Amino acid sequence: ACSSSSDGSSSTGGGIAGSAQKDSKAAGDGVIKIGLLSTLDGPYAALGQAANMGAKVALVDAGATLDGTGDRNGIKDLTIGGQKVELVVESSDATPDAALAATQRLVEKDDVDVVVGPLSGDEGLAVKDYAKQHLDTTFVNGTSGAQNTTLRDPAPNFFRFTTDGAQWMAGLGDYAFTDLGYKKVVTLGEDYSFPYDQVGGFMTQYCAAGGQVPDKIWVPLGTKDFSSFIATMPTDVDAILVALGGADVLNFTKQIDQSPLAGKPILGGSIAVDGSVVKGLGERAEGIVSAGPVAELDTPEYKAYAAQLTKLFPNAAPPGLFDVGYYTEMKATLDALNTIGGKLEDGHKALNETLSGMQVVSPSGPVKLDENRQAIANNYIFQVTDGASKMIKTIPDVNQTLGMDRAEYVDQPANDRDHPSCP
Amino acid sequence: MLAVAAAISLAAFCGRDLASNPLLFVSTVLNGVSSAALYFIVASGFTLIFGLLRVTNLAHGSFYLAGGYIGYSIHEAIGSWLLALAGAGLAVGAMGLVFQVLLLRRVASDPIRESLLTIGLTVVVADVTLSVWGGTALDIGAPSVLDSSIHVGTLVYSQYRIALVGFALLIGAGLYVLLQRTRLGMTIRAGVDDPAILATTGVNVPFLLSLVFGLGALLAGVAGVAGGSYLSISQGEDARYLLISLLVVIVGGLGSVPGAAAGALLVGLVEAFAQVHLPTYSVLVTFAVMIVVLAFRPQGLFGGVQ
Amino acid sequence: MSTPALELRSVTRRFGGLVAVHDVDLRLEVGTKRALLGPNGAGKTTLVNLISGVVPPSSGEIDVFGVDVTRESGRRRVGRGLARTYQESKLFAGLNVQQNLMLALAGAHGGRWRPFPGGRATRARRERARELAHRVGLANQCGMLADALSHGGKRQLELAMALASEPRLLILDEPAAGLSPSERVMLTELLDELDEDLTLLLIEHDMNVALAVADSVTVMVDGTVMFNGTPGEASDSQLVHDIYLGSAHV
Amino acid sequence: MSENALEIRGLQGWRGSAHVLQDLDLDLASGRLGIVGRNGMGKTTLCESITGVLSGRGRVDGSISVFGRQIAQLPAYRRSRLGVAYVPQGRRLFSSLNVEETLRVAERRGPWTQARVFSLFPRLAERKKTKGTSLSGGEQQMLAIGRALLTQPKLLVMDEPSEGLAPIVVEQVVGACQTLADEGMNLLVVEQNLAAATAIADNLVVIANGRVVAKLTSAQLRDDPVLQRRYLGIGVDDAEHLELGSAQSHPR
Amino acid sequence: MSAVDRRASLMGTTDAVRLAGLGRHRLAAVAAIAVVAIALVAAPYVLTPYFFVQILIRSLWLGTVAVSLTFLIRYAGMISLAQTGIYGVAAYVTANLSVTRGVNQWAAAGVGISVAVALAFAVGALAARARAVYFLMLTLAVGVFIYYFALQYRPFTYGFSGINGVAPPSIGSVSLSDPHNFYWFALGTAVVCLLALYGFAHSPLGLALQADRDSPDRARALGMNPTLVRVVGFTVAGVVAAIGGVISVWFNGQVSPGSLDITRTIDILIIVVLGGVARLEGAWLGALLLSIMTVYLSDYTDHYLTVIGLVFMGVVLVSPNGVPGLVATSISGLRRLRAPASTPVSASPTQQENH
Ligand SMILES: Nc1ncnc2c1ncn2[C@@H]1O[C@H](COP(=O)(O)OP(=O)(O)OP(=O)(O)O)[C@@H](O)[C@H]1O
Ligand SMILES: Nc1ncnc2c1ncn2[C@@H]1O[C@H](COP(=O)(O)OP(=O)(O)OP(=O)(O)O)[C@@H](O)[C@H]1O
Ligand SMILES: [Mg+2]
Ligand SMILES: [Mg+2]
Repeated sequence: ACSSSSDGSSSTGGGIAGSAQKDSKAAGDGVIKIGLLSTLDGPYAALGQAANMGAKVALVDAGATLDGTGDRNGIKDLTIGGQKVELVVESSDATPDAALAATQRLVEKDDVDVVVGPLSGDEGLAVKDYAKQHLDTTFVNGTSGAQNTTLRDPAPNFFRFTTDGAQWMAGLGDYAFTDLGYKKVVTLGEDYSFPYDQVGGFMTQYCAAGGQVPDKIWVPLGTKDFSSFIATMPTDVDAILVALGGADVLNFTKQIDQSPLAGKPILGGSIAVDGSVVKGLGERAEGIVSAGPVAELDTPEYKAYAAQLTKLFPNAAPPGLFDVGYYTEMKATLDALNTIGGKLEDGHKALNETLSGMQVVSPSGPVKLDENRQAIANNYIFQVTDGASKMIKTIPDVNQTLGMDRAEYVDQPANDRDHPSCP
Repeated sequence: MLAVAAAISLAAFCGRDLASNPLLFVSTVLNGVSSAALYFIVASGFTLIFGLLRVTNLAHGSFYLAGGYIGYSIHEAIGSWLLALAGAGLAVGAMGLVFQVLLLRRVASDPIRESLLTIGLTVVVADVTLSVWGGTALDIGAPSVLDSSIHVGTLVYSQYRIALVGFALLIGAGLYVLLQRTRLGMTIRAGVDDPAILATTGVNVPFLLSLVFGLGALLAGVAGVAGGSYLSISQGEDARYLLISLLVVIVGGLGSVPGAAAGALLVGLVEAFAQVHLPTYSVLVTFAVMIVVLAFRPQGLFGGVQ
Repeated sequence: MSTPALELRSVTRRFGGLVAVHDVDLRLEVGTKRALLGPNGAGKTTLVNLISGVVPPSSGEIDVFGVDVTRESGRRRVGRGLARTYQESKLFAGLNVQQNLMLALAGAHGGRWRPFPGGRATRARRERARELAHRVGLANQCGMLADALSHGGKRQLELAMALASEPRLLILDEPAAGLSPSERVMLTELLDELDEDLTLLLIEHDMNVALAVADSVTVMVDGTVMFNGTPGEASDSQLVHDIYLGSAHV
Repeated sequence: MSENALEIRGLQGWRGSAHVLQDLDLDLASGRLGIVGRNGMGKTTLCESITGVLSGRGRVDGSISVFGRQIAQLPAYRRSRLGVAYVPQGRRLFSSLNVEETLRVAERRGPWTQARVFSLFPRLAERKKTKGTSLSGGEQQMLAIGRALLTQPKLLVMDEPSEGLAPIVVEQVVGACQTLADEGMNLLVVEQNLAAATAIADNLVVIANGRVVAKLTSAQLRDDPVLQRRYLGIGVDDAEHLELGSAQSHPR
Repeated sequence: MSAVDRRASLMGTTDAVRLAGLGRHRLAAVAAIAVVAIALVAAPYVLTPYFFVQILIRSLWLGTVAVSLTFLIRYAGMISLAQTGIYGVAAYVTANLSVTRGVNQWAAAGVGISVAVALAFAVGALAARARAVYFLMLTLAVGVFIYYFALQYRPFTYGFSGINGVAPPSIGSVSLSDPHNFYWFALGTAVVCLLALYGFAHSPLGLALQADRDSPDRARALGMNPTLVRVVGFTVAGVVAAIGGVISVWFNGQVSPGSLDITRTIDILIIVVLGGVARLEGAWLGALLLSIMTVYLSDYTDHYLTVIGLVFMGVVLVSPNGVPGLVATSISGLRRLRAPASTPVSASPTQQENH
């Protein structure tokens, strides 16, 4: 019955809330306003904090000065094409409702020209729907990784310079089966679209390689105590794939260590051992293999970025998925604005065209967009050693269909509780 | 009759479960019981405040959260788990006392306004803890003596979780004696019934009520450390534990310590078994059971007639 | 013999180990005005609760106008013409005196909970309510919230509400308690003027009221009926003096 | 002691928004004073002003001193510690405590003990484990009195203590009041039962519309129907009732 | 003798005076209604589009949901935390039927409201025996249950992301997709709900509801069935909440678990408090205030959540009757300053009712 994992239903925008247009025409008023939308409230606040740091590094790189080091502080001293650039910071609590309300505030109340964000999967779907009703505003994703934001029924003015949740797992399936020799893996993730995409991304390749996933465990959103779920896990597996993030990984690893499964190798989802999380995990993180779009690279871009990040925010964790993601999106936005000299009077035509053709070199490698305005970029395999995630393999130029034929890939049922499957 | 039918089907269910996978059954029961222990510790302060002051303290989760964070910092600073427990308890207790004296007392006798004030506090505490401790999940870590597992045959179980059960029993017994057997307990109950008249017998009622509120907050702070060592402490835990406390206390019956224990046990076990047998709808099962219990016994399992 | 208004046959009620009402037989012919006396804790209020269906009897039967109501809900008994007052006032504190009375009146008439009744019925009810308020001495307080009445005022309203339902069997639980001496005089007059056919069971510790109104007296002690007789016999009885009246009422 | 047990000057009292006590003066040098008056005249409000219970529902202005101490602005519990105790109208027992617990909560060290209360009201001794609010009306009254006595008062304020009591118990209460007074306790008793009022106290004040309108001796009131009619409206016919009825009007 | 005269003589002079005062009040009330009506008519033309749509129209349906709670608290003494659940069910059913099953929007709304009302009836029947905090908790459990149901039962609710793309219907040739038309529609519905609730409250059944609130024992002794009365009252409130739910889903174009989670429940509670429970209209005022606060406070401070929390606590502390009560006390305070010897004003109804 669930035809689609990530998209509830028809995505032609509806309702009155989305239909209001800006209070006044923003373009050509001498100010370019950029809205920054992340999650500074609720359980994912730590991720939002990192995201905002990354975005601000891009702004500072472009010549701005920070108004302060707080999460919600803006910037000053940046002009593009003779126009002052202003940053308006908004926050959600990771629910689509809150993201939508925040986007409405940015677009309709604060008259921003570009929205950069949001942070999490389902928020992105809501914002994409909204984008369709506001074609004279440009939307550049944050780190939201739901596949269907761009894979199916995309919005013409929504751009994503980060890869999606399935792309983030590219390579891990092969690596687990071939290099690590795991023939059977059990997965555990929260019951919503982002983990579906993560597990789906893993299994697409893992099952194709011949691996087996005897059981997928979906815990209700907000689960903290995993002990009873752990108790139901089959014990005759080679590894456990944990598609959790933030505090949950911490809770999970603690509990698995105190169960009969103690010592089983752990494969991590992309946000399981991300830079901002690994700190809290301490020793328990050692040895976890995971995949993700951001790695500690030996490139000038990475080094410059890492240096700038610690300089601006001494308390920041090492570069991770969220800050680098927001950095990349913000950098692409600023580059495009610079290219067109800040000209937005044409209903953002020039800006959107420029963005579509943009290629950026991000701290995590080169990025270009496909015809749906979705990033094609490198992905990396990691292992945690000595308290840090160390890159052990690069998967170059991963596209959204993971190398499969687009038509065929889109025709498959979307990732969800039961799909894909190879018990 | 209904109870008998329920008991029979419950026994049948357990028997089948036990036969099909004894290890799973035992560990599920253990999980349920140890969760229940934590829930009881969290809810004990809530039942005190809720049952005695008739204040629906919706900031209870925030007290828990603050306790966890403060405990974390103390633990980081001096490395003693026990001191962290005590320090967090005292700090949060003091916080609750100040809140009660400065704000809550002014709207005493209007239950709606009281709970609304506590909602306001929730918002503030969440915002402040976020700016102080950040959004990352923090792990206090169990005390080193308990930080390992017990092995019985193929069964592996966390020592800390078992110790929690003992801790819960201790708190429960202490509270029961305080409320039912001491004059202070009686005075507190009288203060809830008719504060104005109790005052004419020479009791400083506002002071007494503040004390109770402080004690409830203290228990929440202690629970924060216990829970932060059991799992971890992070933003969002406040709402979670508030909801759990509400469930436990209401199912058990207002202000009744044995009731809270029964409520915690029911919630913990139902949750554990539902997660094993019906993972997708486990939360629904937990709440459905609560609704059914309350529909048949509106005053909770152990609650007297209002 | 005509059907009595109220008949209790060996009614017993226990609370745990305490027998609050023990094997009581009581028969009230239509039109009787009976005073029920007895020391504190004798079981008088419990008896009223049994009759009005607030608590079920442990054993025994209760007839109201010839119908066995032992197993009937309190609500149904109201429909049979039974009304009572409470020893502790139970009023609609958030409504004013008039609204309290209008509710009581509505309770007395059929089809009472039609959400939007005709204006005429409402107007007539409002008139009746005012009249009742006047009768119990609350004419000046019609618009006052019941909660704001003084203790005595509440007692007066209690009485008016019982009268409002135009009962055929009226049970009053200490109507004079809390009333000032002058209001007690009014109360006595009011009870004296009650309808011939109305059956009254009156619990009252004020002998000036009870003996003036009643045509017969029952005395209960420790849950059992110890005495039945006329008011005159009661005030002459040594037994009644010893257990209830004391020396004051010689 | 030269000080008056109770001295009230210019007392104003509000209940909700109603100005109930209007410039009331009252003295109780020592011993027993009865207060009578019709329903709604402010007797309870006066009691609550003295004991400090009113502050929750209204407010007071003016001077109240007991044994020379100004107490008008003290919280209720401080007044209790100065020896003021209260038997409230309608009993107001603690619904979650039983008889024994109620007494235990109130008890302070002094001449009154639980045993003495039980010997004063034997009926209570039989009902020790019953919740206060499950007691019969009269039993509740006894418990309320016992509760007040155990705080070892020097000034006992009673609001209609005989309400709901059987005549024989009223006699006991009246007797108890006399005993208490003989032991040196000062009593302020509001009473609707005229016989009881005159038996308890030698001096009475009549309150109407929040003021003291008369000070009489018990004998005067007991024996003089004219006074009874004038102040209490007993035996009035309708016309006079109206005249008194104005006293019933409520400040709103 | 005119009716008023007769009433005055019956009630005595004090009441007559009060009646005269009421005449003055009635004049003020008429004036106030006129001012509000003019403001509401002028609003679409003078407000910025953002304020008009995101604040004003949003407040209209938020207020409609909240008024169901105000009604319950004011007249039945029931604090229900299930109102968000009920409006959510109406919204979900409407959205699912019209979007994924292509049912006519009005029909979908009709079914949505019916299902939600049936649910309200069931919850009412389940919870009617519980009182005070038990009622509060039972309804909270129901609300949370519905939230998790929306989250987990993907076949119907589509899980965390919910249902998007719900379009408002049209009335004949008038399309409600136009914010102006939608405004009049939402406003009309709000007024109808308000009048209906007042009508109900003053009907005998409404009086019975209040009677039950004050003394269920006595109500029973008068021949009422308190449980039934409570169930009916709860269901009536459920109708209004469900209507609010339908309007909300047409307004937002989407519904997801986030639309009915515990923070939304708390929002509704906050609205009711800000608006006060003395009068039902307060709900819309509260909705307007909360919307304005959440949107505009973040312009001024990073810690706007703390500020909202503090402002909210301030209102709760200072005024038992929300912002209107605050205004009323300050006005009467000023008056008292001007004429210190005047008779004290009568207490506000809630003050007397909160016991
Ligand atoms: N619900 C109850 N639980 C326990 N005991 C009760 C309950 N109700 C009444 N009793 C006891 O039953 C006895 C009779 O009480 P009841 O109220 O009928 O007395 P009464 O004759 O009305 O006395 P009074 O004249 O003082 O009002 C009392 O001893 C009382 O304590
Ligand atoms: N909340 C209120 N608002 C307005 N008036 C009130 C309020 N509460 C009490 N009153 C009025 O205050 C007056 C004084 O009441 P009080 O209880 O002191 O009278 P009382 O002399 O004790 O009467 P009783 O003999 O009936 O007990 C009464 O007329 C009462 O109606
Ligand atoms: Mg009685
Ligand atoms: Mg009085």
